[in-house]
Amino acid sequence: GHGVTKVALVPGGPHPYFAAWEQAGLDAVEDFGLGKADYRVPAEWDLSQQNELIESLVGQGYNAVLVFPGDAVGTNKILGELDDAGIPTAALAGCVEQPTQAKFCFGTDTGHSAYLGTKELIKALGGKGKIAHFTGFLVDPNTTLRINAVEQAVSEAGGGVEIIQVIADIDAYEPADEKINAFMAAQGSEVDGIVTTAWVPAVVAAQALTNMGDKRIKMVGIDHDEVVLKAIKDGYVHGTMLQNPYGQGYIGSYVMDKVRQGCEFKADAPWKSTAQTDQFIDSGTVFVDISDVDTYVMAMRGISLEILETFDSTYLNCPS
Amino acid sequence: MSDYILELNNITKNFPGVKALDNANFRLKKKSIHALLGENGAGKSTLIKIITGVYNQNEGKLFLNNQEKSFSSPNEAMNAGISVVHQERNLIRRFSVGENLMLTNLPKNNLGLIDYNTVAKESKKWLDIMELDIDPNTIVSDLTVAKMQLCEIAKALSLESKILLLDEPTSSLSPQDTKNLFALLKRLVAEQDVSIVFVSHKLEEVFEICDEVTVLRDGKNACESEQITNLNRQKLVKLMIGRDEQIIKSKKNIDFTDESLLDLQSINTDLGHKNINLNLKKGEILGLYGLVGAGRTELIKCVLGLDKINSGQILLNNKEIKIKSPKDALEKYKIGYISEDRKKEGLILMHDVLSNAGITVWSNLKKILSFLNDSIVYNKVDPYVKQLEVKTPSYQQIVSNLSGGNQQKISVAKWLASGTDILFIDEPTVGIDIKTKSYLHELIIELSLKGTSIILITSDMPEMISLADRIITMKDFKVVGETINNHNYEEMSSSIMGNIHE
Amino acid sequence: MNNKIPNFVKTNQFGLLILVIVFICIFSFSTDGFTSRFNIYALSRVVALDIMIGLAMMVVILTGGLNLSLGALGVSAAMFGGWCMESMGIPISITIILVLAFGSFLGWINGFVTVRTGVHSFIVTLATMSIYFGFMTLLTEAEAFRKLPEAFTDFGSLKLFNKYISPLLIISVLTCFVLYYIFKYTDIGRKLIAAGANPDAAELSGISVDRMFIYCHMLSGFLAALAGIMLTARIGAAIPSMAGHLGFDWLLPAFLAPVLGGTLLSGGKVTVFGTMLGAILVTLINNGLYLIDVGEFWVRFFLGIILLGAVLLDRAREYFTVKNSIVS
Amino acid sequence: MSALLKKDWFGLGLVLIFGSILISLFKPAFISPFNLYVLMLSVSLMLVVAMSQMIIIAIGQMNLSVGAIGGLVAISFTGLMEVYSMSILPAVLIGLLIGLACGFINGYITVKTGISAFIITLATLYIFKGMNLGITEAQPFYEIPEAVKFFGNAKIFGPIPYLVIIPIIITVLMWILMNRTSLGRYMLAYGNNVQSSELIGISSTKIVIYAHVISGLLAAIGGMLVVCRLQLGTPNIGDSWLLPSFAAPVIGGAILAGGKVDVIATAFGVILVSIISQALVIFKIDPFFVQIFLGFMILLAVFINRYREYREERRTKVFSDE
Ligand SMILES: Nc1ncnc2c1ncn2[C@@H]1O[C@H](COP(=O)(O)OP(=O)(O)OP(=O)(O)O)[C@@H](O)[C@H]1O
Ligand SMILES: Nc1ncnc2c1ncn2[C@@H]1O[C@H](COP(=O)(O)OP(=O)(O)OP(=O)(O)O)[C@@H](O)[C@H]1O
Ligand SMILES: [Mg+2]
Ligand SMILES: [Mg+2]
Repeated sequence: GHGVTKVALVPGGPHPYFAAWEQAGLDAVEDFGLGKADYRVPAEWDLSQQNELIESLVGQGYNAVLVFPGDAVGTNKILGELDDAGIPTAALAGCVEQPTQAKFCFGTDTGHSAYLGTKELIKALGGKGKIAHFTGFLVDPNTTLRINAVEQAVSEAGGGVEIIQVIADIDAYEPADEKINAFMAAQGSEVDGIVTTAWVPAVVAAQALTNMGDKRIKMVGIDHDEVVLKAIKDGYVHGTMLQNPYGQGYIGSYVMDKVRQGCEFKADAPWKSTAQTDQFIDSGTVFVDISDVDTYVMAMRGISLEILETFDSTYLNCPS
Repeated sequence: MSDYILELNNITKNFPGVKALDNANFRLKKKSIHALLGENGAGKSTLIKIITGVYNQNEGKLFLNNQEKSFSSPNEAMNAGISVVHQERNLIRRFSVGENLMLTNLPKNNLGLIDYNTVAKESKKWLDIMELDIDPNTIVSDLTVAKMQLCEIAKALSLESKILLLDEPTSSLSPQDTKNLFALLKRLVAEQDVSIVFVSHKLEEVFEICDEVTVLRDGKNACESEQITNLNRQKLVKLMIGRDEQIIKSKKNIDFTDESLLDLQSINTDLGHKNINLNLKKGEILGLYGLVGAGRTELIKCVLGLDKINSGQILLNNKEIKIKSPKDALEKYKIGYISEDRKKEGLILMHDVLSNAGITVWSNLKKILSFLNDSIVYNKVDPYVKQLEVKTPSYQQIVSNLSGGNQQKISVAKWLASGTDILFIDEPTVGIDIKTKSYLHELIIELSLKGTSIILITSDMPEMISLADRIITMKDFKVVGETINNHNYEEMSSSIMGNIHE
Repeated sequence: MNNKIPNFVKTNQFGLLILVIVFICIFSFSTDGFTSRFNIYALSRVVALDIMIGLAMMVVILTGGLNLSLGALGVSAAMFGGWCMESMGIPISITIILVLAFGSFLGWINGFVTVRTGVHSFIVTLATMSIYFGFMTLLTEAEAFRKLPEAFTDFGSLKLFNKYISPLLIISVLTCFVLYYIFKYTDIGRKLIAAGANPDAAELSGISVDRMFIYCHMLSGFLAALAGIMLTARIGAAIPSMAGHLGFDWLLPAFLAPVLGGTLLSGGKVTVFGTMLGAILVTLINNGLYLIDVGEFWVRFFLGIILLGAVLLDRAREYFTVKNSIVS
Repeated sequence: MSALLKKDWFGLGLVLIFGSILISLFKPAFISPFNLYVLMLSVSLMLVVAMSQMIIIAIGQMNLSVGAIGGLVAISFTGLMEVYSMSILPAVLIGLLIGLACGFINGYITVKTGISAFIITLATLYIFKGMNLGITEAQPFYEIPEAVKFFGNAKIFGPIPYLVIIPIIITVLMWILMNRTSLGRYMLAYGNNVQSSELIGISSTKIVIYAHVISGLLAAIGGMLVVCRLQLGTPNIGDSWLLPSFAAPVIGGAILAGGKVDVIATAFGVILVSIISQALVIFKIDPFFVQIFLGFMILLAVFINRYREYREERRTKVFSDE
């Protein structure tokens, strides 16, 4: 008795990472019989723009919203208002901080992913060396989480590894190009490894290593930009921490429909906890390197199907 | 066929709220110097701008050499052989004098690039003809106002046109410069068949060089192509203002033994003034004469705190004062300054008449919580605006749409309203028509009779001699002489010029 | 004089008002959600903020300058407020006063440096934008303040007038009236305008131009801080990224509102209600475009087209009113 | 000598030389060939962008849409090559044509309506950027021909990249334009005083349109050079251009109200900005301090260059009255 579910999938702004959500939404409509599952992108990366878009989506009759939080704290307010208006929401790809009225967070634990990536890098370096960390906007709380996670991984390496430089605020290609190349020029001979924890720095650093023809420096990137994947195949980049945007969109839409049909989350659901929330479901993050870079799509799909198969029984109590 | 080189028939030009020209006619004979006269706002500049393609007339026709023409841009007029010196200065301040002179036709080398050596050489030629001793590479903004004006004229000459339109070319020239210019104009007419239109508010000049006169009043012809020989000063004035000129009332006598009100003692300034001593007595009009560039304006600005005084003292009623800013001067010491540069410093051109006229009195008029509204300001300034007969459609008219003279009246009116004890008046009648000029003169005298003490800076000798009680002469940033005025033109002028050329 | 057309009709505000009404009509008829209570309430909140940001820029444009540090300043003030309430436990009312004073102080720095060094405010505020934002990130380590008093955050989600209007809009509209009063009916307001229009003439007429310019920058800081508080109340937390990197997200609305409102970029003219209407128009169009469903990736494109159309229309209106006032 | 002292670029030149010596004393890596190569690359890209803004500053206006034009051209350029498999030359030509058209639109609307260019380009900024996003849906183009990649990376000899060729040619041409051609001089005259130059007979229409067209072309070239450099066409190209595009000319002594720009000083301004941001990396400034440093450096740089013309600048406005 809740009518058809119309899900809106709202990213933080125009960005290639989220592109897979569009197909994921369409597939979910097909496979699960939703009314709609549309990918709706704010015109700019801007919390207010995102809020405005979400507010207007309610006007257009969407009754469930999956959102990549424009801000881990700031997005809570609007999610609360949607919830009060009877529209269930969930955080997708990134989490909002608790307390929140979002039903759950389905995505990558950003801190953990940075931690794992650094671990992989340290492993590749054989447990010692000097590393640099390139990351995104400082004012994004995730950036602080990532910086801390990288530090944590390094501190666990037992003194053999040292972070010689952190470069932040490079979420645009041109400043990133300038700063990363300046870094290579100044410290290129000293540094042994690079970990990047944001999309743009990963692309630019991969490109820089490729251009320099440098296979000595080990790099662990993030996400699945073609440049990064190609650099892995060519041996310039050690590997990347993949996330699962398709799975997020596909399963997320499915769950929203379930929630709207009256399903409740089990009291003893096996939530994971992150620095931000303790109602977290991992959409899967895997490290790929040259050995499995060609088959990563299959791997991700496997993870998604696995989550989906057991989702109802693990997490939900549905009215019969 | 007529022998008019330029003919304008029944020209009408409308501006928002103003009919600037109303069926006006104008005919320029070959090889003549034709005076175009009228009060401020009569439409003289507008007529010139129609001839040169800056404005298009709403009605009427223009004939050049008996052929109907209509210029849609200044370029077309220029190519048709008309050159002009506009009333406003039109030099590019950051360019050199030479480049300004050649700007419409910059000489190129064989690569098509500007050849600055030729620019300097060519422009030097025209500067020489004007007997101007200026290096063509000088940047315009480093020139004095007078030199700029002369450069504008040189620029117009450099086009070697047959028609030369001069809109108040002498307003900031010294008598000597004016004399040189007239000699040159006469030579151009005699030797090169040039025809000249000459706009001026100085009737002596008109009688000196013009052959024919056209007078505009409120955009209509008050007379058309009258021979100058048929006119005298009285008749001309009557044509312009519609009634007879008024004679200035004679002036009271000042007791020069009185204590002085404002005293400048051995002032040396950053700008180069050396050991300036001046004193101004109560109710006195102290004239400050000097050729353009003598440093008079600068002295006043230093006194107002706009530039640094290095040593010396300023005494007001025998007490030393420090004036930090014009605000200080106005509010603490009741001293005001009427600027010579009304567009840049005197008025806020984009604002309306009311806020310009009221700007100096806002502080005094404000009520509790700084409250102030239009009608409070209006009540205060209206008498002064009325008194000066400012010609404006309303108090809401934007000042930049008023004619030059009316703008000047506003910049005077605001200081009248402020009721200061001491007023520095800098070149108050540049570009002002004779009717207004005599009003202003009367006003200055009246002010001083009412007890305002005035320092009057003017480069207009007759004006100085008719108004001042005492005349101080400045030259090269120094005081070079002081004379008690006996209002006898011959005596005074020779004594003053004597001081200067000593 | 031709007085057939009332003065108000000749103004830019009138043109804007018409456009606002036209767009309201278009969107009400062509979309379902536009007039819904939720949407109108949401709009009222967005508009409230855009008005405040626009006013903060307007008062500096008045001097012929720009304030690029607006967003950085607003966020810094908001973070300061968050710190006061969360870490120091200072009561809300005192916090608000402190924040406004702090904003004015940052504005004073902008003004003071501009006036004293003679470097253009464009460059000065470009630099202070970096500096304010840098210090803010450094001091807060990008941590948000989110345990704010409930009374404060509840205010941000309060719904008035049958749940249609946010109280934030009331604050903004009141601010408009106060500013209008200042510029129109006070000595100081007139002096600010005069100083902006022609500094030399104003100085020689006994106005202390430097002081007026500093006042304008302080007022800008004050209004930006107020916008910062309002945004904090609206999102329920003080967040370093709430105006984007370096506060950039505020710059476009900051320019759009006064510019559409008819504020002269060369200084010396303010249109408080024009700025208000400009902010309303932009928000309306943005909202309407999302509702009409032009495809989000094209929203900016159409927004640009409509903006261009709006300024061109305004120019046409001006042209015809001028033409109509010509005496014949 | 005194003539040299008067030049806008003289003070900046000194700052650059002493600054570089100082930095390389502390960090010899600063003058390593690779660092010089990196420096030249970043200077090259910004130089074109700065020139694109400078010519608009010259006529006393602003072009907020430089980045949007650059971005639109960048993605058109790569899109044509990837989606329509066009070869490089026609793609470059179409790119230039788009830049030209964008500039023409800016100039034409500005001059025909008399509305401030600031407002017009604010609107076209949305339009051009909107088209960019609408076309790409935020997805980058990756298929860049090898020749383009080569051009963006290879060195002619020593540390000198191929990429500097075009910016150097542009700088020389711009110098000639602004100093030795009537068009350039008229632009400056127009920037100095619109009314006067109209009375002199300079056609506003021509000047404004030419300036915007040149600006559009330069922005287009900038966009394509960035593509060569990054080796991909992302929709974000140009997003970060606005502030540096103003900073360099202004540090180089340009007056925003118009009529005064200096090509060499602008180039020096670009170099200064690049060196500053590089120095921040080289000296490993804590990321939390970078912004603060940058702010103070900008202020310092402008202040050093401005001190001597303190009086003139004092109250000039960004936008001239009209
Ligand atoms: N651009 C304009 N817009 C509106 N009104 C104007 C404009 N130019 C001139 N006027 C009006 O047209 C009338 C004639 O002005 P004009 O400048 O021709 O006078 P003028 O005879 O040259 O006076 P002056 O001796 O003071 O220079 C005046 O009333 C003036 O206010
Ligand atoms: N911007 C400037 N740059 C260089 N010198 C200047 C500048 N302005 C004025 N001067 C110099 O200051 C001197 C005085 O200027 P000004 O012509 O105003 O004198 P004045 O005695 O006030 O004359 P008047 O009042 O008749 O114009 C001139 O010699 C002029 O060269
Ligand atoms: Mg005139
Ligand atoms: Mg003077």
